Amino acid sequence: MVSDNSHNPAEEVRIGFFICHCGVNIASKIDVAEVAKFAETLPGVVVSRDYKYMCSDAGQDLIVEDIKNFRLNRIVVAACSPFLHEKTFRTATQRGGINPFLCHMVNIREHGSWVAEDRVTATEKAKAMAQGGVGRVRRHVALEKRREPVLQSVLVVGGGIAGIQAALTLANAGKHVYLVEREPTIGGHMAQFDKTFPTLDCAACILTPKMSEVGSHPNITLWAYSEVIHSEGYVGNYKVKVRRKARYINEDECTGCMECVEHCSFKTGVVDDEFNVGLVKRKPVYMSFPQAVPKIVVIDPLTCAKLSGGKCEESCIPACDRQALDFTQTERVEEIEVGAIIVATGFKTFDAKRKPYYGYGDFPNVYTSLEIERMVTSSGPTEGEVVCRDGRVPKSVGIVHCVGSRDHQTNRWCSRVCCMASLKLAYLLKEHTGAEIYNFYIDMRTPGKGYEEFYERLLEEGNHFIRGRVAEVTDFAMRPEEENHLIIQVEDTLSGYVRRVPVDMVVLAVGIEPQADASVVRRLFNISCSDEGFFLERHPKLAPVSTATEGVYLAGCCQGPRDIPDTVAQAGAAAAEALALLDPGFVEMEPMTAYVENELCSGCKTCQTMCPYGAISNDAERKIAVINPMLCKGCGTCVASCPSGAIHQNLFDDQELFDEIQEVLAHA
Amino acid sequence: MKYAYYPGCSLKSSGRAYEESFLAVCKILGLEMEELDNWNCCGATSFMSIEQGPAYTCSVRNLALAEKKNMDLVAPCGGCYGVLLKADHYYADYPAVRNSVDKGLAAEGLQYRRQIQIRHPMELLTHDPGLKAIRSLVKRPLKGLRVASYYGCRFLRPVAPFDDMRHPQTMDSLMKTVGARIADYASRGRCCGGALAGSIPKMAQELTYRLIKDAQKAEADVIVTGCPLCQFNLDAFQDEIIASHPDVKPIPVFFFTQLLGLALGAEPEELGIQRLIVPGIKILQEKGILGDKKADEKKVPVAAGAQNG
Amino acid sequence: MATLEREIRFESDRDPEFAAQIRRMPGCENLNRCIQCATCSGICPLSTYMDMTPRRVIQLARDGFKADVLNCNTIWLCASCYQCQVECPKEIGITDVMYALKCKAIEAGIKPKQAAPQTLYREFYNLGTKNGRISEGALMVNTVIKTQPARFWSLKMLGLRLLRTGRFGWKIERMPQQSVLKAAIQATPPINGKESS
Amino acid sequence: MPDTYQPRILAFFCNWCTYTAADLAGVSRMKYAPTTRVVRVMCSGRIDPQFILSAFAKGADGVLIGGCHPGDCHYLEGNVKCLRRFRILQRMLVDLGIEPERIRLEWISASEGGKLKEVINAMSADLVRLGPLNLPDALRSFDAEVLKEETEAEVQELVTIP
Repeated sequence: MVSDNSHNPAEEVRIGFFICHCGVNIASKIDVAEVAKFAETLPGVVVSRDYKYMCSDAGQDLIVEDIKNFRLNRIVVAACSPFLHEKTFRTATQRGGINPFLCHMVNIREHGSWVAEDRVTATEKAKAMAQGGVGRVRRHVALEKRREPVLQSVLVVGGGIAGIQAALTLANAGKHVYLVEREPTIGGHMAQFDKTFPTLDCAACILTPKMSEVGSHPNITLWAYSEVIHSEGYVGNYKVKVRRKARYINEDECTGCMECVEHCSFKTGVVDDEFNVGLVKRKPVYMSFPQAVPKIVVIDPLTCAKLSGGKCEESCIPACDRQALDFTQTERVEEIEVGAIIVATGFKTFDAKRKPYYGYGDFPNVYTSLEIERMVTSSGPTEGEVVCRDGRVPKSVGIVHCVGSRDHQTNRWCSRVCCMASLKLAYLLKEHTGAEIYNFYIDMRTPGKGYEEFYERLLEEGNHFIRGRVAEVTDFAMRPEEENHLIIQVEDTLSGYVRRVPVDMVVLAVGIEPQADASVVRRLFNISCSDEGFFLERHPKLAPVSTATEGVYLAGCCQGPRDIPDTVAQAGAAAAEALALLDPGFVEMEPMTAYVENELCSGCKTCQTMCPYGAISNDAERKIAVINPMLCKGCGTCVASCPSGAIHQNLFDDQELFDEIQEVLAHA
Repeated sequence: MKYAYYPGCSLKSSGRAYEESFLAVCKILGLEMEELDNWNCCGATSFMSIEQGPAYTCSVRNLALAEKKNMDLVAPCGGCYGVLLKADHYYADYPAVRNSVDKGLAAEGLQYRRQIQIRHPMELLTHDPGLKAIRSLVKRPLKGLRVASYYGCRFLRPVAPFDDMRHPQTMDSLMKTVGARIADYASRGRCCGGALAGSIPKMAQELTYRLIKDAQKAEADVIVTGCPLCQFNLDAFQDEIIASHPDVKPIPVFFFTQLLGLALGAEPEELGIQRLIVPGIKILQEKGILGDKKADEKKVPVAAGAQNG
Repeated sequence: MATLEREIRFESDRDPEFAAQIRRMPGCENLNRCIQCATCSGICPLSTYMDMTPRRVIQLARDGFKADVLNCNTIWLCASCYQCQVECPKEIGITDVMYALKCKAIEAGIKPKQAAPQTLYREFYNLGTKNGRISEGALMVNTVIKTQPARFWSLKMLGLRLLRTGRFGWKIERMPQQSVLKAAIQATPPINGKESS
Repeated sequence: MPDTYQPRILAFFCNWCTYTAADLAGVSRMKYAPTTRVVRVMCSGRIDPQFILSAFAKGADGVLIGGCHPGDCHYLEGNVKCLRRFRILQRMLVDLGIEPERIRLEWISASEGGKLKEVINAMSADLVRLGPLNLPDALRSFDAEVLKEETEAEVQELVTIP
């Protein structure tokens, strides 16, 4: 993709070298003036300057002016990471009147001053890096970005509140959205909640209208009970395969009347109801909850007597007056093309069994916070009645915060929502039972609008707050009044005493962790995970919903623990980023693609086997390789493999790299 | 203007000089103080610590007496002022207090409707005659005297009706008005420990030490205060404090009304200056505010521009 | 075993009604708001002498550990300077809580380890309610004799000075009509935070 | 050899994982030995064995290659291709008398700033122990173009081994 006005080898190379102080970020560890002086001695360097902030308007103008005044045709900027300001300085270079790709950045901050202990060696290292940059920039040639059309549709993966919000925002902006959800219904975790903190809005009341809107929106194709199985392509042009699992129900016919559920040959539930986190059993044919979207039943083939090959009365079939049951249904794979992808795959809660001394699974009256969410919901399995497993209404409840969180043995991070969720549950449990509520916390974290005020309200209402990480939940009584109770042993670090608090019910505020298959999903979309396993954003502050892969955005807890308001805001941001990508209708591609120097190509086809994108084909007539620049993503693997040296890569050509290697090592 | 004067117990004994000087100043400024008949102890911190019902009744009773006379109540003692003010507020804010107090007062045929104000001399003098009027009457400016105003707790806390709780200025303004220089120091509102002076003197003295030290670091010649308990605590135990903290020097602790009276031309004896434990006359003489006693007998007072009797 | 028992606090050590009682006392209604920031302990000029910091007293009081808070010396060392109260970010009447706890300790007949302040308050209360006014001389002599007999003689010089300057007398101060005050006090219902009151 | 001997490591870092990890190490202010000279490539699959030979010839005491973990490659499996070339090249260099510690391939993801620091420090310590590279005669007169021709067939043969 060498442009017409490419570098003329005969032209005299005139390099401008600019080194940034970055305030004291660089200048405190690197003698920038000395590096500038050194750079001036390098062949081709016409002007060399240091400046306080190169990225400032004044710093950029310095480059623009020097290009004009000194007839510069190459620019080297020694400053921060190119991830931050490469675009800034390329633009400045262009403003100066020369091709932006004649500018090269040397990263002396992230790779230099910030990791250096000693000023002298750091300065020497910076000189070497500067020399490397100057060495390679001599070989730079003018390049042009190319434009690619962007498909005007978006895939949203995950139908929780994040996916719902993103999908609606995009759909309302006129883009077509494919919303893919793994479960039989959208709604995600939020649909399982009773109230939302700190306003105590009814979760269903605020969520279900949005769910129905998704279900009926003309711009949204909703595929629940479906999973993305493959994704390929590039920004603006992704090809995605979605597996739509068999519901064994004709979706067009089912009205959600639930007659089939009623008439199932199993008279009661036979398997743990996932939506109610196992508090009750469900039948093989079921709907997760009455407001499910789509409002269609689903048959679980593993437990359905007919589908699992057992004997069955098949009483469900005649019960459906629309003949919607279809036991012959098989899964289908849909192929779609989208311009952008929003990943909103959510989280899972920490498995409380991993902390055995809290007794979950051993003591029947130890519950997880999610179980209590279902229990306090009036539409939940107990219709809002909070009872222990033996039917007693608890007189005292202990809520254990930070279960699995802030713990190097399990999850190191703070799950961020559990403090507030626990306060909400404390409020609801007190409201439902009048029980004494004990909160056991390490730190109370209430950073949000109205959150601290909610905490204060709970304090004032006489809930107990005991600061200390619970050591154990035990049924070993040391006092008569502890008999037949679960005893929570903890040091109240504020009163300075080890305390034993006997309660009827223990609630474990389980933390948020990445979905079990997060690493599969991330490979599907070619994105990274941070240490904990949450998807990695491009920049924690300035690109929080973008990923390293252009056109793939993040929303919600798949990127890290967050509450509903933050999730909705982030989903909106992800939708806005997708819109910004889609709306111009085209995208500019970096020019670092590979191309074949026809005269040198022997037609050996080695490169063809190397290219992961099938971008290289063989011109049978000319017996040479041909690279399709639309498909080439610029990895350079073919370049490295070409035995004839016939393949070049823009910006990373052999000679550029050989010179960089030589020069970066030249300074002793 | 007539005021209901509530001296409180201290102004009748350890704080006599405060009463003497305050009344002298009032006389010069034309403020009429009529001592309440049959007033009773405000209760201080003690009543509140023993029985809260009677504590509030005792406090509010005095307010009811003044209200009956339709006069604002003037309480020079910082302790009394704070206690009465708080009782007034809590009477308004807490039904439990109101219920108890009303029943108690009814036994004497009294009632309280919160129709009067509770005044402290510091604020009274600043507002009612006003600083301008005071300045015009100065006969003996306190020129060259560097004064550290010590406010203590009760004018400022828990409610501070007339000053900035964290950086009080009223007393400083009064002192400036009569020509003194101000020693600015941070401890001006810290507790002097007076409540413990009689029971755990060691702790009280540690607190007092810090105040004196801080004032002396600000190069104060004297300390002034508007509370008899503070004055007593700062004045009476300096021997013991200096014995354990030799880095402080003796410093006279005046009632602010004493220096005010002096500036307005009253004689030291009228103002009870001789009653200080750490003598205060000497520094006043050194600064030329008061003449040498012997010289005084020979000629007219030296105070600049002052004509005295 | 006995030492172990002292380390652990059981639920039976709590008086579940205690915090509610305190909260019904004037100025104490915000007790539960405490976020244990410890501004009170930091700002208190006397907290270094206290066996429990004010923060800890608040925590134990609102959790109902009555015996702990009524037996600590903190409440008696509080000099009522109100610094904690005005700086409390949650507007808890900490000084008022200390008053309430003092009253409760007296109600419970608790004699603190550091007895002097309670003795002084009692002397003061008795004198004040009996005569209607405080006779400072009598109060000081009584308190010093009862609480610091050894110091009595070392204060001799101060006493003489006070006598000489007229600041200290043996006269017993009295209201002209003490009976009215007595009647008022007798007619005053207690404020003790108990629900009936 | 002076006490202050600082080896020079030429580091080829892939843009998406290891270069980003090095940025993260910087942002996290992790201190490590000032021995590396980073050359950024888009993918570790771009690293031509000749680059490595060139680095040794031009004075590097060691060569460090950083790429994405297997399965994480931004370009699907460029890192695996890099690994294949690396194994062969390392064997070849050992035959030429270059110690195996002088060439190292590490998978360092974008979030592993700490690992990057550890690797650089460990490799620097190894190289200090080994001392400056005493370039074998076979490589002394290395010139990219010359070597390219000489080793082309050999390398080609090696890299196409399945």
